[in-house]
Amino acid sequence: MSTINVVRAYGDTTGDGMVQISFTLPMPAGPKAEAAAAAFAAKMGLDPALVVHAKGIGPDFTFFVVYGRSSVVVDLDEIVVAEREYPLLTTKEINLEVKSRLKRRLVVVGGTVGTDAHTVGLDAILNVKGFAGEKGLEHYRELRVVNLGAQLDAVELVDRALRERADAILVSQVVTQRDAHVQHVQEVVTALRDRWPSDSGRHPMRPLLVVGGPRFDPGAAADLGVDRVFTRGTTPREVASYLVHALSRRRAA
Amino acid sequence: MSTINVVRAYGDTTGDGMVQISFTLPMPAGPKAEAAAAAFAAKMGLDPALVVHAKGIGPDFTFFVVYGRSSVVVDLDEIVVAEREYPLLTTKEINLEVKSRLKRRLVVVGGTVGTDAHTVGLDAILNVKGFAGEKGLEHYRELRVVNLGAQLDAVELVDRALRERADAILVSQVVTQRDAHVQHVQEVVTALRDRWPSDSGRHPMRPLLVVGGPRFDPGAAADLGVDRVFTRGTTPREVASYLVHALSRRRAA
Amino acid sequence: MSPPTRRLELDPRTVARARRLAARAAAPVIALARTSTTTSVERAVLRLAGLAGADAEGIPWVNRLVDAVRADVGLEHGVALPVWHALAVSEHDDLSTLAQKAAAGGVRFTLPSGTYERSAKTAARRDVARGIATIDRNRRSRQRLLARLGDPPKPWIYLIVATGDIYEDIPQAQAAARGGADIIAVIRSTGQSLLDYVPEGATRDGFAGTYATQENFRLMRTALDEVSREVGRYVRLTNYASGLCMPEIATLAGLERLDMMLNDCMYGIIFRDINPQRTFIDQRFSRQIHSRAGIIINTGEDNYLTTADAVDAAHTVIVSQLLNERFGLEAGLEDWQLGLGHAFEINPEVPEQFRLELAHAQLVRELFPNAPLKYMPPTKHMTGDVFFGYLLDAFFNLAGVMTEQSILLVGMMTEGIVTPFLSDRDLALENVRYVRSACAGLAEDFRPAPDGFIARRAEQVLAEAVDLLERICDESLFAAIAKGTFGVTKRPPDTGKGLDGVVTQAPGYYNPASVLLEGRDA
Amino acid sequence: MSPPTRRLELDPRTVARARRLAARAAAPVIALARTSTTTSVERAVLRLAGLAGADAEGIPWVNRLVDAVRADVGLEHGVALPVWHALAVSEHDDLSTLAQKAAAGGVRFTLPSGTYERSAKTAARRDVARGIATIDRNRRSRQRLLARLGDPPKPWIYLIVATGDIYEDIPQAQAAARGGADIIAVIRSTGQSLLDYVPEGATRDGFAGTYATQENFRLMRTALDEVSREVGRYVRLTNYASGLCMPEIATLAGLERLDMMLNDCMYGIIFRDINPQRTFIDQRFSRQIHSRAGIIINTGEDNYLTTADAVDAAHTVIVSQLLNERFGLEAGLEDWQLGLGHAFEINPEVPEQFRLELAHAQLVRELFPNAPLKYMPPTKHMTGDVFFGYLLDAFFNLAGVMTEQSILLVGMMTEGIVTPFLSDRDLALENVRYVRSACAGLAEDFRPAPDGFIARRAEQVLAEAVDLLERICDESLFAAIAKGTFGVTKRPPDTGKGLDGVVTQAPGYYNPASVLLEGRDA
Ligand code: B12
Ligand code: B12
Ligand SMILES: Cc1ncc(COP(=O)(O)O)c(C=O)c1O
Ligand SMILES: Cc1ncc(COP(=O)(O)O)c(C=O)c1O
Repeated sequence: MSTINVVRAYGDTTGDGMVQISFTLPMPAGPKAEAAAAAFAAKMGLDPALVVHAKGIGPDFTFFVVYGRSSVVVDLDEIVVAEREYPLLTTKEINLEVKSRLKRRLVVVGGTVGTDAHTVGLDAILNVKGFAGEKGLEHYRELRVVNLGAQLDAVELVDRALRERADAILVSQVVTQRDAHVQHVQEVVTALRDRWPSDSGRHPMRPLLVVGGPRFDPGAAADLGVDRVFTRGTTPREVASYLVHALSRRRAA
Repeated sequence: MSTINVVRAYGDTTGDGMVQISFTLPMPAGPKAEAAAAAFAAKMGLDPALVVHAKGIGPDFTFFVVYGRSSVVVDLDEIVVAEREYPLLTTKEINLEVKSRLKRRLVVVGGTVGTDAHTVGLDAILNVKGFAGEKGLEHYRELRVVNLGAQLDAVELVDRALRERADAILVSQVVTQRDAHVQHVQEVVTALRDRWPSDSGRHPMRPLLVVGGPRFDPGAAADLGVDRVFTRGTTPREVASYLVHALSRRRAA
Repeated sequence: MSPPTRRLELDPRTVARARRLAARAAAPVIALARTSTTTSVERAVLRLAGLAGADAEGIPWVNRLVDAVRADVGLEHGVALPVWHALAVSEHDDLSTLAQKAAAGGVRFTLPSGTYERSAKTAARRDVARGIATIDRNRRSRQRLLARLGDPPKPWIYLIVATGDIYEDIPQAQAAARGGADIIAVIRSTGQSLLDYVPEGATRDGFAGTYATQENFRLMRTALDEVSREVGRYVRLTNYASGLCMPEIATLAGLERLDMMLNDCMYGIIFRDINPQRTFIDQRFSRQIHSRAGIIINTGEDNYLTTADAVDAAHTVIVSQLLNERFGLEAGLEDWQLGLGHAFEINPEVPEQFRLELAHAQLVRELFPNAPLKYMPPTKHMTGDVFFGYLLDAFFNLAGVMTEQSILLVGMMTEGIVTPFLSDRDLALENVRYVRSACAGLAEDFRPAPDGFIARRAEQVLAEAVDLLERICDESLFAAIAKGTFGVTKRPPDTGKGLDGVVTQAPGYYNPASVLLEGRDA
Repeated sequence: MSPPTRRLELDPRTVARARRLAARAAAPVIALARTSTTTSVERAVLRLAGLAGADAEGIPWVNRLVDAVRADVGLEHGVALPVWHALAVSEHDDLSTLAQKAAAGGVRFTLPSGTYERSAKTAARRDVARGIATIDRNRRSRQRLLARLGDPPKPWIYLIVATGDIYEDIPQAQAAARGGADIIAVIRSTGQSLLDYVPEGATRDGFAGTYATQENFRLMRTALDEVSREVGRYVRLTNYASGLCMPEIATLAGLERLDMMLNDCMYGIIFRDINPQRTFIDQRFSRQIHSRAGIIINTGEDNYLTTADAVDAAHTVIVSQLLNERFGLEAGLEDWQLGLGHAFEINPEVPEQFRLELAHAQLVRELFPNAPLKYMPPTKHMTGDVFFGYLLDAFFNLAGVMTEQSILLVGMMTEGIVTPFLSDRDLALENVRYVRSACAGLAEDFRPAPDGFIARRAEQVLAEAVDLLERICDESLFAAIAKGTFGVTKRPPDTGKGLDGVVTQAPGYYNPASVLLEGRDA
């Protein structure tokens, strides 16, 4: 294969494949633990695997730092990047698009579902204040934003969206321990399905379901059963541009 | 297999398999690079692989930190540890052993070969001052230590050992970049072979060849063609105990 | 410990003025709290009297009983009179059988009067006194253990465990203690503070934290007593009171000899959308318990800086600390129990960031010289760059040492990623151990120029705090909270969770616990 | 930059005394250096005259020619007279043809006298003057570039590249410069300092470092000029002179516009077992070149603390710095060219380690207020724990900022493991960038108590330095070195590599370079 399109890890020389790893094994420190750590690193593909640090944590655990050469080669031609599938529009363009296509203000209902009380991320997208120098969705003349805050019950969120005749539901999930974020999203998906049984031509149309949070897998929209996933560093304009794009595609369909 | 004897990495819950890795890829920062990093981590067996940090280093490189779950399981029954093959003796015992078996002082010639100028490690083993609270080999009444310092030519070292009728040659190698340590050890091995062609019953007997340094693979003695490898944290008493043990086994043979 | 060094020349008159203003702003709220009760306060009374356990659905008997009483006679007179009257007139000799019967709808509660009332009061007081006696006993054994095992020197190293599973928490807490932690805090499951009851038993199913239950408290305290003996110093245990069950959790903490409790007069309002009135009433009772139990409280001002900017909002931290101090003292806490919170949350890219942090930390230190300040590490600006995060935590530790903070909550390099790994905690301890040892006496060499950058910044923040307090006095604390003064989060007085649990005391309201805690029983 | 703040009340009389003693101890050594020459000094003369290149085996023509001359007439009179005489009387009009012929044994060298001698001198001086003119030109263009691109503020960030391959070094150096490095040092291959010749051409085969060759110098300086324009500040280039070819490498540095050179009066002796006399003679000539070239030297006291204990041997660093200063000034260097070295090498487990480092760093700062001190990071106590290593490097950076050091060699978290990765360097820059920005003015708040821990420690170290200098004056510097005074390594005056290259000047010894450098040509 052409060497242009494959990459290896780079320590200080092209192709040296050097990587650093650290991990804890549930066993007491000592030669046996170090050998186990070396074996662990070897199984991760490091050869040679240099156990450069081993520290006992209490009587039952040992922490390791290992450096080594990884044979892993990534073929860049095989990398599929979640390219932005929509054009990034300016505030002006976004307002214009909404006006011309929807002929009314686009309604967004947002909140953090379940026990998750983190609102900073959602507020960064919704509030006028915005994020990274960009104003939030509230700032767009043609967007009506209903920010319900945190700790929402999924069903209540969906019902509220129904009442507000929302075009999109924005859900934020920041706590991911034990896949809390996935479970909470599932609750919303189910609630949506109850209200809009797949085949129903019910009006208003089912709102778009957009989820976001720092630890979502950007490619997981389909698996989650949502329309779009946004992850760390998202800016309000990206979200607004996406909404315009997705909704107009829908009407087209 | 019995769960008692296998271990996984431990983050904060038994069996969660969490590990941290960091590496650099020779490509500009961006979504493509992050996807490549995720793929890299996946190939190292992380699933899920969370790219938590990506930082461009100049226009051509990106550094990544990835957390993820490794499926690697290490079977402790398969771990062979380089157990100490000799008993750890006290200063007294060592002196006694030498006296009773050799009936003369045991001669040790030590140095750092080739371009390597690091002497602290070797001095830690040889000099009276010693290491980690243990006095060095010079301190043993029944040992005669010739410390030749650093940057020795392999052939000169071996000839000197011959002249001193040395029982053991101690070689330190600290610089390992581009396997410098391995090459330097090879030079000594070759020089020894020239003086003592394998089958020759020549007297004095071929001295033991003992190498040490922080980055040697403890299990590599055979491959290197040396009698013993010592690595990070070695103490003088371990070395002295080994010498007594190995030499008496030899005479026995 | 010896009084902290003064490094700023704060104007004592300004400081006194700030305290007067805080007292004035707090007064109406205190009045409200004195004349109201809540479902959770009443449930706490029953817990003190020994009512424990839950029904098949896991709803505690205290909830069942209080609900039954409320249905029949309301809570305006408190739960004690109707309950102990029922015990007296009926045949069920103990609270739990009464509760079960009541839950099944088999009891009609009435308000006693005359001699019935007097004997109900006596009986209630007698039973509740047992609970308080347990709290007193625990306080004494803490003193004994501190004397025998030794009380670690300040700053105390405070570490969090948060696996969600008490049986994973325990080994991690013990490892942390062996590694040098002086205080272990068991973070609660994300949802708990919104539950209007306290779960029962040992739990393994929390999200990003472990449920606060009496049994989990007991298990962890026992485990820490064990490791305390091993490491030869008393390792303190912390949990979280804030939430809809503040009074009850405070009570359970006293009953199981916890040593510190997160307990803030406004945290639940701002970060959990709990009704302001409910929170202010509950915090008062729970602090009366803490006061009796000799528990140190930790307040939550640090959290404001995660939603507000740490430079712009620095003065809101000071204002809140003065209010927490006021509410705390009024509830009977002493200075040594006021673990006021603040944090190292300025964006590391701000020029002179570290000196700004020193200015803030030193200001708090000098405003509250006798309080065991709880200093929180960077969180908001911790990213996935764990190396830089580890460095930032070291500078936090350094600021803590240089400004003589009392409690250092050591930061985790994975703050921006996951709840801490076992190894993160060990690395964090290595970090703080180095800073404390290598810089042991550095505070001696830290002498901000009298009119320099640090001194001027501290003065400015104090001045802004005084201005804000004045505005609060004019418009009322409730109005200020409604306007989003704290943590840029707006919370009107009549919204939020738990308002339905608030009850105004009727004349003749009787609460044996308050009577005993306030020493009105003489 | 403005003169550093005084934080210690050092007794000026003690300081003056220390300098007097250093001068006395250095005097005999300087006398030796003035009256001796070495093969490398003579080769440097030929390089200045423009002789470059090497034969088939890669042995430079300068070596061939000097060896040939030595074989015929010895070096007591210097290489210039016989060589330019040969040029005059023979037909070969240039040095390299002469060298080739001589290497082939086709030339008999003789010492000219009378008019021959005078014309040989003139010719030699004329040719050598060209080389010196190049050095002067480079110095002027450095000035121009500094003026145009801008000279970064102190402390300068100093980073090392060490791949062994100049073509890997270049992109890494450029990345480092983009990341904020003000100075790039290309570490040499482990073996080079023991080679008695300077390799030729671009090289890719170094061990743990890249060969210092004229071509490598040129390639890297060109690459840095390019990136300097890009980043809008002049990025300095450093290499290593110490070793058997000190005078020649110093010369090449001048010819290729390097900006700094590692150049110590004793490093080669102690850490490379190079003969003491050889080293003292070579360092003098090489420093005369550096002086002329406007190159800043870096001395190597930091290395002592890797073989000796950083607390016990702190005073040996001071003594060595005073000697390096003395030798440097005598050779014509000015204060702004004396990048005296010291280091942060105290075991982090020593209580008050950081404050001890502050005491040492502050002492050096105040003893040499006008020298661009080179402060080295922790190395010996860096282990495989890269997280802790990253933290320790941050405290080194902090000490550098608090004590106003001039050149910070930023540490690498992998110091204990491998030569730096590209990412280590970037993380190191992130580390120092934070410390410089967040603590920008912190030095203003660092005021050691007049009679406190830091002040007392600094006084003690200075006192120990004075005592040691007295002993050295009594027994001679050579004797002190032989006893292992520096870096606990014993180096007798008549052992070590390169002694055979030392030659005592005969009356009539002529060295056109020295004549020009010392301005004796007028
Ligand atoms: C601020 C904060 C808090 C504040 C929250 C205040 C508030 N009102 O939001 C307080 C102090 C209250 C808090 C409490 C807790 N927290 Co918290 N907290 C954080 C912290 C420090 C910063 C999060 C943040 O504000 N980031 C800044 C925003 C702008 O970034 P963001 O959220 O990623 O959002 C961006 C993108 O993700 C995206 N995005 C996010 N949401 C959405 C939604 C949509 C629709 C779109 C399009 C985009 C989008 O756009 C945003 C802008 O780019 C993080 C640690 C960290 N450094 O990340 C921990 C953290 C998130 N908290 C954590 C935990 C566990 C808790 C607690 C549960 C701990 C406890 N038991 O006490 C509690 C309880 C919270 C609860 N019940 O949910 C953990 C979560 C661990 C995990 N991975 O599961 C973290 C990671 C800390 C840790 N390492 O333990 N926390
Ligand atoms: C001290 C030191 C120096 C000193 C050496 C002084 C001296 N006289 O020894 C000085 C400053 C001169 C130096 C110079 C260089 N150094 Co150096 N140096 C170190 C340093 C900081 C500490 C090494 C040390 O003393 N460790 C303490 C001893 C006690 O530990 P130890 O060597 O592991 O020895 C123990 C065991 O290994 C074992 N052992 C060791 N040898 C033997 C032998 C026997 C027979 C036995 C039984 C046991 C044994 O027992 C010892 C006690 O337990 C390391 C970084 C680090 N923190 O490790 C870099 C390091 C070793 N140096 C390094 C380099 C590259 C150099 C240079 C080449 C850089 C340059 N180009 O300028 C130069 C040139 C050196 C040369 N020509 O070889 C690299 C090597 C990288 C690599 N893996 O290849 C390191 C790792 C730094 C780095 N990350 O770049 N160095
Ligand atoms: C004062 C206070 N109370 C409670 C908590 C935790 O509350 P919850 O358990 O609702 O997350 C915190 C968390 O930081 C706090 O600061
Ligand atoms: C003054 C000085 N010269 C030279 C060197 C490098 O020498 P070598 O290239 O022989 O390793 C150092 C290394 O630290 C040094 O400090």
